[in-house]
Amino acid sequence: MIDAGAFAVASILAVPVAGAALLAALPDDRTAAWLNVLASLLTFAAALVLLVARPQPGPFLIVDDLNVVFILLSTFVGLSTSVFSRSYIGHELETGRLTPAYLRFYHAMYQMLMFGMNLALLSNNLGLMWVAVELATLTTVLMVGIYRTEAALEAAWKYFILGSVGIALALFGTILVYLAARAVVGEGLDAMAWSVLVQKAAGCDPALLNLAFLFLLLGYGTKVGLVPLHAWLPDAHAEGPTPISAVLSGLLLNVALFAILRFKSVMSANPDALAPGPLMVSLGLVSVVFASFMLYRRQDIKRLFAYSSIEHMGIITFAFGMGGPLANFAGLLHMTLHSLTKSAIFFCVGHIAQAKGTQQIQEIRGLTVSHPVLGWGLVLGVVAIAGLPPLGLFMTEFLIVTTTFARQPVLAVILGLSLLVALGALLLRLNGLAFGEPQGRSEPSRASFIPVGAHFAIVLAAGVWLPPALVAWFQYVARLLS
Amino acid sequence: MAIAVDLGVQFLQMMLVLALAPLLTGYVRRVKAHLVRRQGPPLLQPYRDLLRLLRKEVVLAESASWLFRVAPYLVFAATWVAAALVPTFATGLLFSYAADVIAIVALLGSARFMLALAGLDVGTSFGGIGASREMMIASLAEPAMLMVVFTLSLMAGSTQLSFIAASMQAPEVGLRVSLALALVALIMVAIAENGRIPVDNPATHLELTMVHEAMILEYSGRHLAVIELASYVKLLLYVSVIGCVFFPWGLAPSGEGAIAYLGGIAVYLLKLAAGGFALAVFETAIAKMRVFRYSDFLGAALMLGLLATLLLFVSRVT
Amino acid sequence: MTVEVLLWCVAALLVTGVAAVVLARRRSATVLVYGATLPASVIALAVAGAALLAPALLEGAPLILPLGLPWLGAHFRLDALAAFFLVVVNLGAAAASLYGLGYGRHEEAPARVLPFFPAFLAGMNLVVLADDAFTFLFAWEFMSLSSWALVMAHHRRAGNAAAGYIYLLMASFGTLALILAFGLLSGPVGGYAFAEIRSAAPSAWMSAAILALALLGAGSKAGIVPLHVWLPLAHPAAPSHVSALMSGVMTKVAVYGFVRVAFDLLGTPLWWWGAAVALIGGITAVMGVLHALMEHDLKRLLAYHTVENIGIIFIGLGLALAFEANEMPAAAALALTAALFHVFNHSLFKSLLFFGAGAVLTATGERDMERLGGLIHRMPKTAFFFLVGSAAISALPPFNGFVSEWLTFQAILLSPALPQWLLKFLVPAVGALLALSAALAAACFVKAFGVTFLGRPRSAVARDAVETDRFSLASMALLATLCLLAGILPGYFIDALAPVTQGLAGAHLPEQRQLDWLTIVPVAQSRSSYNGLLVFLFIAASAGLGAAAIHRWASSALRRSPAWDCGFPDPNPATQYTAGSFSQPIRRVFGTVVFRAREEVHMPPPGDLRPAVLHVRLRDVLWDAFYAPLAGFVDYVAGILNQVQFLTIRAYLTLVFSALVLLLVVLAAWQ
Amino acid sequence: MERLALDVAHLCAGGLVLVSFMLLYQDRMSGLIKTFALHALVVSFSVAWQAYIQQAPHLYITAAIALGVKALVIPIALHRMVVRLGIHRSIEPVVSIGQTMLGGIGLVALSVMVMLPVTAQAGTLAREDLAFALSVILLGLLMMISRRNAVSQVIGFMSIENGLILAATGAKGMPLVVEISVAFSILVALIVIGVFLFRIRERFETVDVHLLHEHRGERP
Repeated sequence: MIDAGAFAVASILAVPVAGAALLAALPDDRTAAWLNVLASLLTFAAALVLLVARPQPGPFLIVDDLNVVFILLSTFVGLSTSVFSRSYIGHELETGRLTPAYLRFYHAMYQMLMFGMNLALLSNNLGLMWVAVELATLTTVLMVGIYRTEAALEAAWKYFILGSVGIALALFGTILVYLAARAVVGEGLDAMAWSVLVQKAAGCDPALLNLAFLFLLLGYGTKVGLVPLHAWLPDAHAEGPTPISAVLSGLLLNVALFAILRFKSVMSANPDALAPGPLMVSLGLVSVVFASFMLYRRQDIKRLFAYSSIEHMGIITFAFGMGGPLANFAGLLHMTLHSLTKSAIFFCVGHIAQAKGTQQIQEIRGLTVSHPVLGWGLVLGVVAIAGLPPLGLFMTEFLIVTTTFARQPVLAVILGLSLLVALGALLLRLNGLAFGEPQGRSEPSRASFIPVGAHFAIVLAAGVWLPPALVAWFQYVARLLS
Repeated sequence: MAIAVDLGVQFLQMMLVLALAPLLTGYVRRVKAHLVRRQGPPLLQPYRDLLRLLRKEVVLAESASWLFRVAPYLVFAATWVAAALVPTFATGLLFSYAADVIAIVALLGSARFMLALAGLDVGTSFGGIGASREMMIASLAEPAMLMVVFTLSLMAGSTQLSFIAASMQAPEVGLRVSLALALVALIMVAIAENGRIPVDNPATHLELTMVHEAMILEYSGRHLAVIELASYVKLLLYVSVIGCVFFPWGLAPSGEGAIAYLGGIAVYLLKLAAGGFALAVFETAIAKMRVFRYSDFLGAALMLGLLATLLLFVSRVT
Repeated sequence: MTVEVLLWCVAALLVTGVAAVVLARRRSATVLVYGATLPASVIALAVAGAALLAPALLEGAPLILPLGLPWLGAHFRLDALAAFFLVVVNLGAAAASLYGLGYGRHEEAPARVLPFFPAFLAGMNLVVLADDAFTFLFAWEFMSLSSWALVMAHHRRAGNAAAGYIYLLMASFGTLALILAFGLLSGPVGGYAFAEIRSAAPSAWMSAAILALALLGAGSKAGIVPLHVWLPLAHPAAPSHVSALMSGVMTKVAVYGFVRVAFDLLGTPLWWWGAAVALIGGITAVMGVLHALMEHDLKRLLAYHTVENIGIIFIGLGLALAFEANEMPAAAALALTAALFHVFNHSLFKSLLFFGAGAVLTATGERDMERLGGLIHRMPKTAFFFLVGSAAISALPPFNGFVSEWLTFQAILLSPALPQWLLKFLVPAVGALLALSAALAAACFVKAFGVTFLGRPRSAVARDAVETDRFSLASMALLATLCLLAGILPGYFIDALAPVTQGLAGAHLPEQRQLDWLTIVPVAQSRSSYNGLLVFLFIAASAGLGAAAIHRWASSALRRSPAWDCGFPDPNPATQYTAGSFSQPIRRVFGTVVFRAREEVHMPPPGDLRPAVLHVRLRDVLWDAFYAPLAGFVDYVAGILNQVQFLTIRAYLTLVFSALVLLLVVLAAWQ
Repeated sequence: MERLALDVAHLCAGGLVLVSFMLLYQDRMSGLIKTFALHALVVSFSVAWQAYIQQAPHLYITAAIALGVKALVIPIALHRMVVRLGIHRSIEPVVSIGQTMLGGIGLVALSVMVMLPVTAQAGTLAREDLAFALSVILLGLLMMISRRNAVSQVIGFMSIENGLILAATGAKGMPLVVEISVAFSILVALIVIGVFLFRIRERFETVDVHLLHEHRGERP
């Protein structure tokens, strides 16, 4: 009788790898798509097990309250995205944008990406996490470039270079953390284990910690897409296959932010280290302001929502930077709901782009007339992402702004106004996309609406009613972080 | 029993107003004629006109609607009710509590509203001119009137004409700058509202200059009679308002017996004569102004009224 | 108990909305949906009305549902204020549903209206019922969102999409302001329940900031100048019964929001708030009616009149604040009663007028008055009801609009008792503005009714119009009757407001019900009194008697003939006065300043057969002053920042590098 | 002995910074590549030395990788490519070499300043070595942004990596060093392959990254 939790963790990591190997070998794309779904399903099921049974934290892997949320989230979104990618990829084959060979590669990479992210979330070891994030980055780089168009290659290259620099910075930060910890913890693996670090942080050398935080913030912040480290993000979203855009926005950004959170908790455990709050707040605010203005001149629909992802990452970073139980709670919830919403939006956008045969916003009109379900799905998504009720993001933005305004009125006003600016841009585009006379070519899309529906259902439910268990859990985590 | 008496007095006043209105107009016309050395129509001419019109058949435009036929009676009724509420020879009459001076202004507004609609109903250009100009005049005259009302009621602490009149009789009121301003403003409003020179010429039928006449251009027979009567009553109303507020002497308090009432009526007649004479003199002395000078004229009235209200506080503290 | 019933009604509405999504394609959907919303709103109306009349039904303790913010829950509470506004909301809702039963059949896109109509109703009910900040704002924004969807219902018509855009943007701006206001009210720990907020006592400058934010937030929804720009765009764009709801009811919900914050949550006000609010109200009233006068689109004209009436309401509220700040509860109660009564009245006649406009729209497909006319012959009933509404909104006795404005005047006349000199001088000036707007409103509705319904038809569609359906007529008849009743029996309505003012201002007007002859006496008999019933009976009697007597004893002969028109009648309907020519004198008087109105006449030379043309150009000064620069600024910044999208990788690396170096320098400096 | 060990390690670190400056100083492609080989050589030596004094044999692997891949294979490959493309002359600096060097000196000063407050308890040789490693990293970044040419950017990046390895091996007893260095080398290899890729696809005559930007999305 082996420990269920350990088994679950093992399978969360093993299933994607095995799936990747299989998919790399499997020639037939239809079964490959199904297998992809199956693998993701198994991973999700294994993740569900973690709710009831958790293994003991080891030197390399750990399951604690913080990362269980993210593991569940990423496996779930991974599942729904794989379902979406089934109906998406079929169309890509027909139009010949992808050849079967590339498709095989795509599916294998998809599972590798899942593996990388799960590993990063599960890892208890700074170095391991770093390796995992790098792995995830490399796989996404390869998938962004998969269409081999000049624009796609250019986006991939940009992503690759900037990402690598970010990784380098993160690595240096990691080394510094180790050095800081070594003095108190002693040499060896423990000095890189989160679980140990958080307890021993108080004794670490603050100067080293500060420096380390700085590098980690910039390094992983590049992955999060915080301004001014964001440059790769819009193009990577726009040029890659839409399922990857969904995973990028929905998960990879979260994973990077998760790394920063881990380290923030270490920082705040040390009294005389510099407070991580102000740095995160300023970076987050800059991102929000910048992204909300950038939304106006967008011509490519996927790039539009990529910038909105930057904006929301900024909001989340801002919230965690503000700290305090309410703001942290809001940040966690916002993170979760944003991944669900944004990936759902990308599902819709993917089908729309296929049905209209273009990603140019000007060439898409009157979707609610020509494709009612897709059109209204997009409307719902924009409404959700703009933080309007009854969808969940309203609650989080309400909490963030109100709690901030009582403490830092100026920041809250800046935040609120830039949220308004962003809303203006999104609605402006939505007017053109969803309403008015339909124009341009439009073929009926054989879309699978289950993933979109599921995501929006959750977001809607969260806006109205949150299950008490989840709330208690989030509140507990929020207290951990502050 | 007392109720019956009060009712009787009230009824008497209403009838008195109705009966005197044409006479006042006739009197003004006659005085004007005399002032320009003309014989002028006999004093009772307005009555004759009314009777003649009443006997004639109505010639109704084809495009006229039911509103066109109902309007005259409503205009007349609103004006008459307003007039009945103004203390003429006695204060504190039975129904004087039914409406204060603001309501009286508003009742005149209702009458004007209906009349303007009637002017538009047939769908002729002249009706339109009349209605549009009338409403433009009113849109300035009514606020001016209300400013005057403010002055008076702030002073008297009441918007009931009876109480205003009563408090005006009180010795401590005395002469006030704001009262003077209010009087001037009220007179200007009265001139504008009754379509007298210099704002409008009741005698003109030169199409492009007429306002009131243009609105009722399509009326004939009994409808015209009723409307004419309403305008007579309106003139009388304004004179009586000025009389009872600014020259509040000789008003019989309620419940004083017949003698007092008779005295009140006598004084009231005198006031009417004085007011009518002053109006006639003023009208002969002044020339009619261009249509688009109206706004300056009435704007001045409005400003005077506002000034009166504001000066009130100044003179209070001094 | 009562709250539960109301919430069940809301739930029923929401379910209807969801069901409508499924049903929308069916033919019978219209009847089903409006048939469901009608009883729901009638029940809610009955419950709220009962609670208002029998304060025993009001509940002190809030009802808490495990929704919304998890640790807080959704608080719902029914106090007198909420009950009153629920009456307003559900009365309008019931009327609109009744109207919709008929009007909805002509709807070209029912699938875009039916799901959102019940949701809109539910949202408005929830705003009024909410008893904590989150639920309030949630419902508030939900209301905006659902109404936005209704505005977008006819998205293909030119300009509607833009209208919806500006509307939702302004609405979200308002919500943001309110969120900030509640952020101040509830503090960093997040005491969002209204009970906690009441117990907290914010400092003077803080409460001033809160009031300003609340004025921005609620005002932008209610449409006070200069936040009104969206209103005349959005309200007409929606289907007419929705326009009626947005103009007649939703703006009142906004007023509720302001009253709730300013009078209930915020504690004792400062006197200058009253001055500010009243002045804003006065300006709003005049600007609104002037805009309306320049308008030729019937529904936009009505929308601008909403702005005017909101101004009148805010005048009353401002006075109430001023009186309350000076511990004059009785006067405050009077001003508040005036404002709230006007809220009620305006919801009645504005809905009535929009219904009329809707009937005209369905009959002719025209909103432009210049192409209407003579409809009184084709649609006599609609015309009559519209006339009643026009008279009521122009504050003419014996209708209800006059009573509330009369009460406002009475409140203004109490101003000398105020100690502050600014108020002494300001309030009468505001009174002048109020009088001006009332007079202009009369002019405006002479134009609206006269040009639309009177005269001769100016287009074929107007000539062949037919009377509208019976549901619409029934609902208009209902509202018209209420307008008259509230006008001639105001005492009962004022008494019903007593618990509200008692709760907010700590005093209420003397009991009016048992005064003889049903006179209303706000302060004292010697001060002022008005008796709508007597005035009405007088007018009816004297008009009736006069007419009867004349027909009896004088001639009753009548002959039809062509119009005389000073001897040269012209059969061409184009020779009539148009809306533009009607408002020309007023445009000459006010327009040159307010609208920078420019008129130019192109007169062809003699012998040239081309017609002479008159061009009138009006400019919305407020838009030029506030909104155009703002949009320009955003566009400019977007343009500047957009260059970052087109840098080389090396430049991006430079960004990263400089960020790193900057942070390192900061760190070095910090240590 | 202990003393000497530290001094040698310290010397290596200092030498690496020096070589980084030499990299900045190069104005010819071939020279640049040769200097980079030297850079890698120094790193591998210092890693080996660390392996020796820390008695950490696994570090020898890292040293070997550094020596094999970065000191030999990659430079040779790059050199051949450069020659074939005939760009071994151009270095295409953005700002003049002199200014770049000045900036580099500023960066070194900055990294020393940042490291000053670090207390000695963090480790015997941590402070100075970290200062040097940080300066190497910053210099590498500076190189990446001050050169237009893809090859020199790649070299800049690889010098960053060397700095990291220096730091990692300097941190005594750090686990996973080998794995990390391997992973990183893969990254570098991929970058180089990428550079090759662009050439093999013959879409660009030179491997100037600048040309890629013709295809950026949303060109106005």
